[in-house]
Amino acid sequence: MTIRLDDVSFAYPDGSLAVDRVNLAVAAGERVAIIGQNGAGKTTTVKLMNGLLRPTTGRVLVDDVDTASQTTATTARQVAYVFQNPDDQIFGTDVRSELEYIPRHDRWSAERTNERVRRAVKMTGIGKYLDLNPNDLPFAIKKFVAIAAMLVGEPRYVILDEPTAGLDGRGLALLKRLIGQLEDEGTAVVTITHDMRFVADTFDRVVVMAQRQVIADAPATEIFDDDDVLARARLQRPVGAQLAQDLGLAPASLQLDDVVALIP
Amino acid sequence: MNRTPSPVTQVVAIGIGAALFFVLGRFVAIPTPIPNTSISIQYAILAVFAVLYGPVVGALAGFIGHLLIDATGYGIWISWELASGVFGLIVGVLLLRNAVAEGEFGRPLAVRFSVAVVLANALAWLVVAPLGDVLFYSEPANKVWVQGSLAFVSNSITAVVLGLLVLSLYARTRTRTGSLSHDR
Amino acid sequence: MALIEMRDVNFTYAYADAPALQGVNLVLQPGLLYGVVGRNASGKSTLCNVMRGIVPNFHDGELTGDVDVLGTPLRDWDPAELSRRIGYVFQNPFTQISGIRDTVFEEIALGLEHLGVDREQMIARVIEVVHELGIEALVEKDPNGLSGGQRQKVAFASILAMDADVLVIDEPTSQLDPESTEEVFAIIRRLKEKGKSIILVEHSIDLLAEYVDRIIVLDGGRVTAEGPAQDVLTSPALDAAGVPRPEVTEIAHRLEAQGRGLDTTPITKDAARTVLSARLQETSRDHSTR
Amino acid sequence: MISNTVAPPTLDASYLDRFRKPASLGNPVRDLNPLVLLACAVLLAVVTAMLPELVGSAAVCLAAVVLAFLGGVGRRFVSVFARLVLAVGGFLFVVRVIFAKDADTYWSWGPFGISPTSITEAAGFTVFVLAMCAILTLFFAFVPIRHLMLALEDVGVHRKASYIVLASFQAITDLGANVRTVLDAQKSRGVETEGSIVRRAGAFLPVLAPVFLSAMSQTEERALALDARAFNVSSRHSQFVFLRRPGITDWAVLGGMLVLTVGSIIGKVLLWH
Ligand SMILES: Nc1ncnc2c1ncn2[C@@H]1O[C@H](COP(=O)(O)OP(=O)(O)OP(=O)(O)O)[C@@H](O)[C@H]1O
Ligand SMILES: Nc1ncnc2c1ncn2[C@@H]1O[C@H](COP(=O)(O)OP(=O)(O)OP(=O)(O)O)[C@@H](O)[C@H]1O
Ligand SMILES: [Mg+2]
Ligand SMILES: [Mg+2]
Repeated sequence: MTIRLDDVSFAYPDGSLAVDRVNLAVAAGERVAIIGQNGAGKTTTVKLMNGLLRPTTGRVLVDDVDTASQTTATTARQVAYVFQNPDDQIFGTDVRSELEYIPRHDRWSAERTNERVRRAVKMTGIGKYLDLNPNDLPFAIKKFVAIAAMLVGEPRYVILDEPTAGLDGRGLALLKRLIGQLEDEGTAVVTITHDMRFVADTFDRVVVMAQRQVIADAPATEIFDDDDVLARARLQRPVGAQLAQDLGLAPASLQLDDVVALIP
Repeated sequence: MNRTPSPVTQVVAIGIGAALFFVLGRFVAIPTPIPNTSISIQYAILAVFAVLYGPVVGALAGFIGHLLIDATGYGIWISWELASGVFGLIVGVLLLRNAVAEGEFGRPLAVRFSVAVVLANALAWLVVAPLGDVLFYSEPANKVWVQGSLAFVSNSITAVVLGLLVLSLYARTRTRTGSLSHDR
Repeated sequence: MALIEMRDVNFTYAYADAPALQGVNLVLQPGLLYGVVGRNASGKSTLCNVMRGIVPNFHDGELTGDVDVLGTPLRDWDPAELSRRIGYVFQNPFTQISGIRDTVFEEIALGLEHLGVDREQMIARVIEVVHELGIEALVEKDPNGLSGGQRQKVAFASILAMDADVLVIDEPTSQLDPESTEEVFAIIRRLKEKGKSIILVEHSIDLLAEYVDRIIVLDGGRVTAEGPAQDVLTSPALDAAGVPRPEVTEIAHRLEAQGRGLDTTPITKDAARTVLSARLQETSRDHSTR
Repeated sequence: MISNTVAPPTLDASYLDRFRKPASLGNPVRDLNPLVLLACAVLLAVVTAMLPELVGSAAVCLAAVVLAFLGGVGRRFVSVFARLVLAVGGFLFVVRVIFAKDADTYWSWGPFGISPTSITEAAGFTVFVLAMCAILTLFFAFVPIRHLMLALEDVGVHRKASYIVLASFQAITDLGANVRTVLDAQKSRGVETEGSIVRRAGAFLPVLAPVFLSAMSQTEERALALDARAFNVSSRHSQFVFLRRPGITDWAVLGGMLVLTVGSIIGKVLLWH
């Protein structure tokens, strides 16, 4: 039960190569962060995973089925992708109808619909906004609506593209809880983010992309210890960890409490 | 519109409105048995733009959009382009000061919209278009009247029905923003 | 003359039940860099919209109270003149492309065309901001074929090129990688050094702490604190508004909670380094003397 | 293997020099002033109307093909024009030919009939319409809308007016992009939109409403984006990309075209009336 990218390359129609010979596998129930510079190819990579894009060369296998051999819709039922730009995903005129889109399309029973929608709403904390228009919601909340809409379908893999952008502290905590919950249920979660503190606190496995390629794939502590990888992907440690390192408090720890404990 | 849209918004709306009018008119024309006449659904969108952005936008979007349709088709026929402009203008004028953009779309407004669309259609297709045909192109009067009346009937029906549909959909996208409570 | 003065300002979006801004009183001085913080939906973008006249010119709603921008009441401003005097980078990075230019290079030049800048100067300005943001590789691309972060950089570059004296910047780094984020902040600092007045909304509190002069805290549409960064970031108003502290300040707070408080509460990395290394030396000295 | 990676340009002096020179499409015919080309297109339409039916129109079609190759857009033009000939031409011819009103029909049924005269008439009309289509297609193949607008601005057309036209054309492209966005959103929710014609047609309707609604909400976003770029400032504005001033060649071409037009009118009155 994995998503596997075998030597995958992808070029956009204008000729720009966005992903270059990437090999990557995400197993069921895993929790993975993808980090890297702007334009490194993160969004392109995950769009390849759910079939929205098909590789120019190489293969993408979802549970051993080549995404090129089936429709995007079929792949997408397994692999839910939450768009970087929520406006690209949300078209309902109110939040509730957005959430009930898949149930209505698949003619689910009312109970099943209610149960799944309620669960998705609870996980994302958007209960207050059900009757509102997604267009009027602040960016961050719109993003949660987009996540909830995908959770309703109970996919086996969930991909979140920059869910931390513009999120406040409370939103971050909520997101962290949500990811944990999905992991407990055996759903794999792949998250693209630029928030290094969030990565350090939430993910064990971190995939680093730079210049269209995967340059590292390791536990967070290892990645943030690897000066070479950090330099090549132009990444930085979370501020607290930077401080610990500057002060020579080895090992440069990532969690704030560890840093605090190291200070006499 | 309680407040006239800013000049920038109007300019943008003319461009986008004309494009929508063009696409619908050029590629979604439903043919009828009567030669040279098809059911045009673009007037519904035009009416909606006139309601949302005012008479100037309605007039210019209609005129330019129609010009684009004809310029990429069988040639420009200025009296009908003017008629489309007049249609947008009149709908806009008759619906000045509405609050659709804020999500208000009840029965009174629906009635007002329908009346405005029918009136505007009458002026456009029973007066401007035939008169223009006779003046600019010296077309036989009875032929242009038949064409005009047909256009009047079919455009009135489609514009009212589809226009109401689009407006209510649009108003739904602008529903009352409830009190967004600050805790999640 | 104050840059912006707001007295008892309330704003409610058309047909919203609750006001987005309530009883806002603020006096902003020119030449400073203001950071605006607050939870999602606390009214930060709305505050920017009012300062730049987007409210009431573009968004319907009820605005009460007095707003003076550069000494002139908001209602007396010609909207076009406001757009020339105050640069505004919007929050949403995906909706700021003009749609009428085919390459990033021309997209960035668009604002300069509208201002009537002559060609040589246009080229110079565009090149300058392209270098500043490090987007040389993108200049030939169609603005619609960019990644999220690239779009945000191009949007920022387009406004930067116009070189207005006052800038309102709403979350310019939400989609940016750490390095680009630092670069954007460095640019903002240079702008300030050139004498520009800047209002910056940002969730990344660590960076705000490093760069801004003063901080405005919003909570549920109300301004709950305004003052020098050092004071505001160490005050309880920040917690009350649900805004996290900078990591270094958080470390200091946790130390204090354990009865090992520092002499001063740092908000920047440098300050933290100084006070912590002092502590480290102290303890090692204690150690050796014992 | 992927080889066509676009190399980023180096922003050196030679690159920047492009912006100091007038915009060029790299072909002398296409680099004629867009307004001159527009005038030529109109005059050519007049000429077509003056020339004897069928032969004249056919000659204009042929001329258009030759011009297209001269302008370096031959392939594109021929592929579009061929489709027009098949679709528009075929349709018009059939519709026109089956309404013979005279007696010596080859075949008749109810109101329909085909006769030698109806065939000639239909052919004449069809080729005439095709010639008009050829002129129009050629014009748009030669002149990017952006250049037409620049030329209009050069002769004093207001920037807002030229923006409206440019934006209209752009919005048509944007609508296509909107359709793709909505389709992508549908697909990612597991709604089948690929496959048979029936399935695609079924997917079409639910896409329409969101596409138009998002086009409408784009109006506001676009307006704000333009306002941020000081679109509404009324001072003199400048052009980044600019056109060459019309020169002697432009006037010569226009003159030649005028002579041709006058000639065709005289011809129509005196020779082949
Ligand atoms: N639609 C497109 N057409 C052409 N090129 C594109 C398109 N979308 C992205 N690209 C290019 O492909 C490269 C990779 O883009 P991608 O969106 O995958 O980056 P990313 O890692 O997600 O970056 P970000 O963090 O900024 O979102 C970029 O250089 C970008 O310019
Ligand atoms: N166009 C609009 N119409 C109606 N209500 C709106 C509109 N824009 C914002 N609001 C509401 O006004 C309130 C303040 O929103 P605002 O966008 O100013 O928050 P913010 O502090 O910028 O949030 P974020 O951190 O998510 O950007 C919210 O309750 C929001 O839902
Ligand atoms: Mg991305
Ligand atoms: Mg905001």
